[in-house]
Amino acid sequence: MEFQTKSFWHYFKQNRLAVAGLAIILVVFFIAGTASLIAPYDPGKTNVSKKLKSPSSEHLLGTDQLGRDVFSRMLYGSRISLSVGLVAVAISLVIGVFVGAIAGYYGRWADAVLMRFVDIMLCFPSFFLILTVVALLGPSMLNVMVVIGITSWMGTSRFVRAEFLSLRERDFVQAARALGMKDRRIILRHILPNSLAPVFVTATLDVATAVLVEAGLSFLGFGVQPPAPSWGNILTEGRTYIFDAWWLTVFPGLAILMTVLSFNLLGEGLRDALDPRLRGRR
Amino acid sequence: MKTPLLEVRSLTTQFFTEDGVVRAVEDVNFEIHPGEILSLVGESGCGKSVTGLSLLRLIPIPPGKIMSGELLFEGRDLLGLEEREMERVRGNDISMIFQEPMTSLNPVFTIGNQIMEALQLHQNLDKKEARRRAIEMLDRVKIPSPEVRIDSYPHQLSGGMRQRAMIAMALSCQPKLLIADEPTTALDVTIQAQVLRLLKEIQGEMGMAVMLITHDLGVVSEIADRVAVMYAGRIVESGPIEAIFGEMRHPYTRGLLESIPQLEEKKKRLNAIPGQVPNPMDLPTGCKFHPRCHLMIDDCKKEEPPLYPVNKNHFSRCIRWKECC
Amino acid sequence: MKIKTLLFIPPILFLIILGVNLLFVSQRPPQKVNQLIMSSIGDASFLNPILAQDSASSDINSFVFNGLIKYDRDLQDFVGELAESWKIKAGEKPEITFFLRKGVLWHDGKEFTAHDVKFTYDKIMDEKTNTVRRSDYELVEKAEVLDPYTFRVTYRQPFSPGLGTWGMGIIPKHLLEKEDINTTPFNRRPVGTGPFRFVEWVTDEKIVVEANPTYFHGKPHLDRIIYRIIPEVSLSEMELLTKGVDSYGVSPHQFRRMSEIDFLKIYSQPALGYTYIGYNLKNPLFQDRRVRQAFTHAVNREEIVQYVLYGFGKVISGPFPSHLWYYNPNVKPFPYDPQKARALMAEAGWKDGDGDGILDKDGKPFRFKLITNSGNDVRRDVGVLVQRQLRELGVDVTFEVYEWSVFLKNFINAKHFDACILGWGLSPDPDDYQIWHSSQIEKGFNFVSYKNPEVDRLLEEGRKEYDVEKRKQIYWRIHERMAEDQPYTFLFSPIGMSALQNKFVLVEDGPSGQKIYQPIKIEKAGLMYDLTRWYVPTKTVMEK
Amino acid sequence: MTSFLLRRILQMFITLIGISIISWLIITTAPGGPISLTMDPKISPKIIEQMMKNYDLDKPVYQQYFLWIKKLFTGRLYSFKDGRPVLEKIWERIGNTLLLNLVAMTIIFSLAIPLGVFSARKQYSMMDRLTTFGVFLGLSIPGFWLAYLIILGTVELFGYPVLGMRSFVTEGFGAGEIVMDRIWHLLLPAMIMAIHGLAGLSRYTRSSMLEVIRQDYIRTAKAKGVPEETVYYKHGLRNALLPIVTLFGFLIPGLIGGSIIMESVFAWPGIGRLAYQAVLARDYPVVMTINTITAVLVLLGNFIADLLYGVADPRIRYQ
Repeated sequence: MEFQTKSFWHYFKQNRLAVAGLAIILVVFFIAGTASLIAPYDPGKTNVSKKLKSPSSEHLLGTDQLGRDVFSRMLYGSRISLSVGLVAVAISLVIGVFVGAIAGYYGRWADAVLMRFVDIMLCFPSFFLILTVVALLGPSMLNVMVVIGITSWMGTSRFVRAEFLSLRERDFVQAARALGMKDRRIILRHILPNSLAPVFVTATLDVATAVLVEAGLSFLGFGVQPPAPSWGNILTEGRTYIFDAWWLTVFPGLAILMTVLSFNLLGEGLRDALDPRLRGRR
Repeated sequence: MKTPLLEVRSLTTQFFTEDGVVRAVEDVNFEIHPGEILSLVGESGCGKSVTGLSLLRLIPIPPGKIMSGELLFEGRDLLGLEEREMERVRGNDISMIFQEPMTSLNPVFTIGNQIMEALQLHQNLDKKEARRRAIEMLDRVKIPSPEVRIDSYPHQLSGGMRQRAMIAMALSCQPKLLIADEPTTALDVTIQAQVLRLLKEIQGEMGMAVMLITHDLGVVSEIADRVAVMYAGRIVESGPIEAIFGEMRHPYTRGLLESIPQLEEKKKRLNAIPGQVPNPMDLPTGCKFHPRCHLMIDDCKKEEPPLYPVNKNHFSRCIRWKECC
Repeated sequence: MKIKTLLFIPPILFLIILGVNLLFVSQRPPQKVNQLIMSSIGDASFLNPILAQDSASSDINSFVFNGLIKYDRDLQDFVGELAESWKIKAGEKPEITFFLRKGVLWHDGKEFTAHDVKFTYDKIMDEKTNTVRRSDYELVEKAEVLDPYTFRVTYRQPFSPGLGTWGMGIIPKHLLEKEDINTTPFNRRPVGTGPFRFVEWVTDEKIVVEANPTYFHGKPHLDRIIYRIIPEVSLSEMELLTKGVDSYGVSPHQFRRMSEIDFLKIYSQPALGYTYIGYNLKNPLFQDRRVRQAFTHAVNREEIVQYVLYGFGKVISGPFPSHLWYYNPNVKPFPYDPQKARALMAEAGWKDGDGDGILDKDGKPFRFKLITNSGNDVRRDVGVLVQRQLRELGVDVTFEVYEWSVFLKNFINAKHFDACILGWGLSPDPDDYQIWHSSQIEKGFNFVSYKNPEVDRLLEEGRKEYDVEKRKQIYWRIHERMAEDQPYTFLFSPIGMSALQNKFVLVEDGPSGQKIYQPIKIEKAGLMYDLTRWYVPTKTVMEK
Repeated sequence: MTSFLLRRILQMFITLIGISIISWLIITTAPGGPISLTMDPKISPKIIEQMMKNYDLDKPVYQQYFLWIKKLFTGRLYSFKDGRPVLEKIWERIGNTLLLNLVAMTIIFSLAIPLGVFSARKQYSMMDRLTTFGVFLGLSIPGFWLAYLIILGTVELFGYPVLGMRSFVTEGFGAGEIVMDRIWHLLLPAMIMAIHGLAGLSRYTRSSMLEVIRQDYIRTAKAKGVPEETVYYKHGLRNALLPIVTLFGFLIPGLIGGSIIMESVFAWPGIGRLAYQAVLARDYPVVMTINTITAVLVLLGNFIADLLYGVADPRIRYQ
């Protein structure tokens, strides 16, 4: 799977859903970047006399039980949700690529041991594992990111390994080896760049999963801790008021849904565009 | 002259891809007579397989489409048939075997099952009768102990055996025409000869016509009666085998013939024709072969040459056919 | 059959099942059954009163078991349960003699005797028993069976809270003698003397008890009680609305809506506990009493009660719930007074020297971290408000929430915190020795490290004094001292609310033996105090 | 076949040991002991120490691991929380979880396969596009959120109890009505649990189908004169479903992970909820054992999937 920018764009553009996904993601990134500029209120500013007000022109998405502006909180929440997703995936990528590269490049016992380890990790229902570890380390934004990262690298490592297995037999690698190039250099300069495209695709899909997992953890009380306004938190705090203030439950849920959906669509679009043969595969 | 079994008139098949229109087959005309072996020859990508598939209307739609033409089979235009009627033609009147015996058989059904399927469909046989006939067919294609093999799955057979099974399957309903698309290409050389001999033998016994699609002129020389050479979607020369091999009238045919591997100089094959097969989305003007042709003159670039009759059976699409070769 | 058709079958089957089911669900008529369905967030753990720690287990145990005595409906005095009467002999080594009720039967038909009481006591004191109740009885010198209906305990020293500890449920000796108390199956199939007999416990789903026909106060009127486990409050609310649950703990914000539902009745009663901000007194920031007083002045507790609790709470001035006898009504809560707070801070040396809005002293800004545990919405919301209000005073507060066990282990027990928001749930006895005595700093619950010799002395006196009036004076004095010291900012004592389906009535025997139906009342001791007399009349007797 | 089985079982056993060690390591490095969770002024520190001792928590970590193994196999492993044998606690709940997961799995397979097959058949049609979008919605929706909205909706719409395994006021119900009641309580959580897998599997079926119909043997079948439909449903489907069999094994971890949330939302007495409570209470023996048992379930699922694959695909014969 060689990366060709031109045909990539050509195929990618045709997938309207993926383009829409990309657009939404860009918007979310923009919001996250400029939350402090566009938020009409301080997200932590309480105003108890205006609590649980339904959406209005003054408070676009209403207010919560302490009179905080839900819209502003949601804007800031995008930062948390995005950071959790991106950092967690970055961690998982680093581990996954590292393990996959070692296993695929060196093969033999390194491969056997590492892949057995991957098998073992895959046996854990990942959500339970994440929950356990986050609970034990103590839930905080950092821990949530790290734990999601260290429990979700197995998929990446598996196909990085597969890519390496096939690439290391290719002529240019053999040539580099014959020239006496160091393994590290061969891996970093020759093989890795050639196996990055599919890594990129899974990374995108993994961000979607990570955002969902964070929301699930928040729901169980093990996510980013309040009063930090993550979407999961707003939703979880809001469900107590589900009969009294639907907007506290509905909007953050929709935000999570939209973001996760966009990442999924984008990832799928990338996959198709990078490898037209795999069109529509999941 | 007796009526041909199949008459193909100005068949044009195109593929509409995201990158442009592929003109795979352009204005192809030929006919096959009962009991005759016609060979369609050309390099890969010349449109010969598409022609074969077009005859059975097996072109995937979309992106493919048969743009125009007539396929007169025993006087009926196949292109005008309903899909249901066409299904009755396929496997019954006209059968087809393919290049890859590995992948052309369904891995999850036994070969017996796959042979019986056609029999049950077209001949209205009950299961028992179909099985008997299937065993008979396997026997006929010289598969040893057919009553055991019939329950084998494709992966349990060798490549040659699989191709024999394919042939048995294709011939089970005694079709009048068999389209064989590179039937031996994927096989070992020794097996190739066996399969080819078998094909010829059965053809003789059953008296059917065969359209043999191949890039291998060696194969052609062994069994074909008539040859049509294709290049860039067009037939560039056609005629009886002796004529083509003896006095070819098209530089491309000549190139092909010169590229037949001689045992002593195997490695030099295909050196005979310089250049590459043209991109089907961006064909040259005039004669499609002119960029690779050593006889090229300016006129070649201007206009696509018609098929010039060399004699009543032999045609060539070269302005300089007289000088050629 | 064609494969395509086959493929259609499962989805169609699925839709049919779903459709028929929806039809059924929308057609089902409401039922009225003589039973009470309660709900709890957590499942019970031990249906054995000496092992149980959680509220679900305690709830069930209170149906199945009896203590020797229990608090009366005003939580002021005791009334006899398994003990018909008792006698306290004061002195250096006080004795309590219990005269037990005769003819009380265990649910399996055996008779209850003083040996059971002794057995219960012995089991609690047995080191191998995983019980947290042992410290209640550590001052007991000896416990003796005088005769099958008389039981006497002797204390090493005067210990007035001791009497209340005999409200502990008594377990049957004859069933447990040969068992490992920690793991015996009895803990899941309890046999007691109480008004309800255990029927079944379906883990994480329900516990069912039924009326005990041989109960010594007479068979309860309800046929059975079903105790459901629903892990989330907002979900029990949904079950309440579908009548899958009869009673429900109402959160303040739900009160208005709930009281408009025609089949519910809402009851309210001050809770036996309070919420506070605790300051780590080992931290130099909080060692100056004026700072703590200033904080209490700066926190608008009325506003918190008003908005977080929707008015369902009472601002308190000291470490006791406001509706009980040992709360000193003369001590008034500090008013919300930002001016005074600022003045007190200035007095303590905290001024905004550099004009950044944050108070500082010796160049150091007043900055600290306020923490609480997750899972408690009220504390979380209080924290956010307190953070804001202290910010207005010029104190830079960060507010963080931690999961309970992390919170305890890493911060509270390690005394590694600045200030925390927590609450105490208390027993009706005023003895707060474990929370405030300086001996409890190291390994007890005085995690704020409060040390006041006078309070220490008063606490010791309070546990020795049996006379209620004298005890009251002692605890009132403690209350005064603590209000001055403000080791905590005592926030409020919440008002608990319950919703109950209005089909229940209270049965009373009329003068001529007929049954009189009364509306159910809530007592200081709780809504369920008269549970044995609850009843669901077949015909609607009373409407709201 | 026998040697294959032996090899697989040995492999599974090694994996299991790895699983138990990893989960043990994770748990023991955590702060927060199991006993220190009670903040009851009446508990004295001495008692806590004694309790730690009773639970062997004073021993070195590696010893605790072996003690755990030993106790587990002798059935003497007790929960910290209520002193009951861990296996017994899990045993009485695991049936409920399996029931829920089984129904969810049935829903997934019975809906996803037709959905994927039909939308591949009509690739790029309106229905295909709708399904595709629906699939992505399904993959992206936070399950607990949807569950809340649905519970709320049904409560408002029907006023019929939804939570738990059954209704509690069933006086006057006939046998049929009780069955309907049970189905109702089962169907809602199972449907929500199924959504994610349903989306994934139907997507997978679709692409698998699309890939299969490009294969040579499909062309062969067509060339034989087999009608289009039969080609698709007979020759295509069977081949497309082969890899799907293995997905059976992959779906299990996701479902069990999902059980934690769904069982909490629907008050369903299963091991997902037990696991969550045990995590909250730092009930080491229970957390450890559930980890191990779910891993065993996953291993078994993969194993069964392998065997099924062998049955379904004649090319595979285990040696």
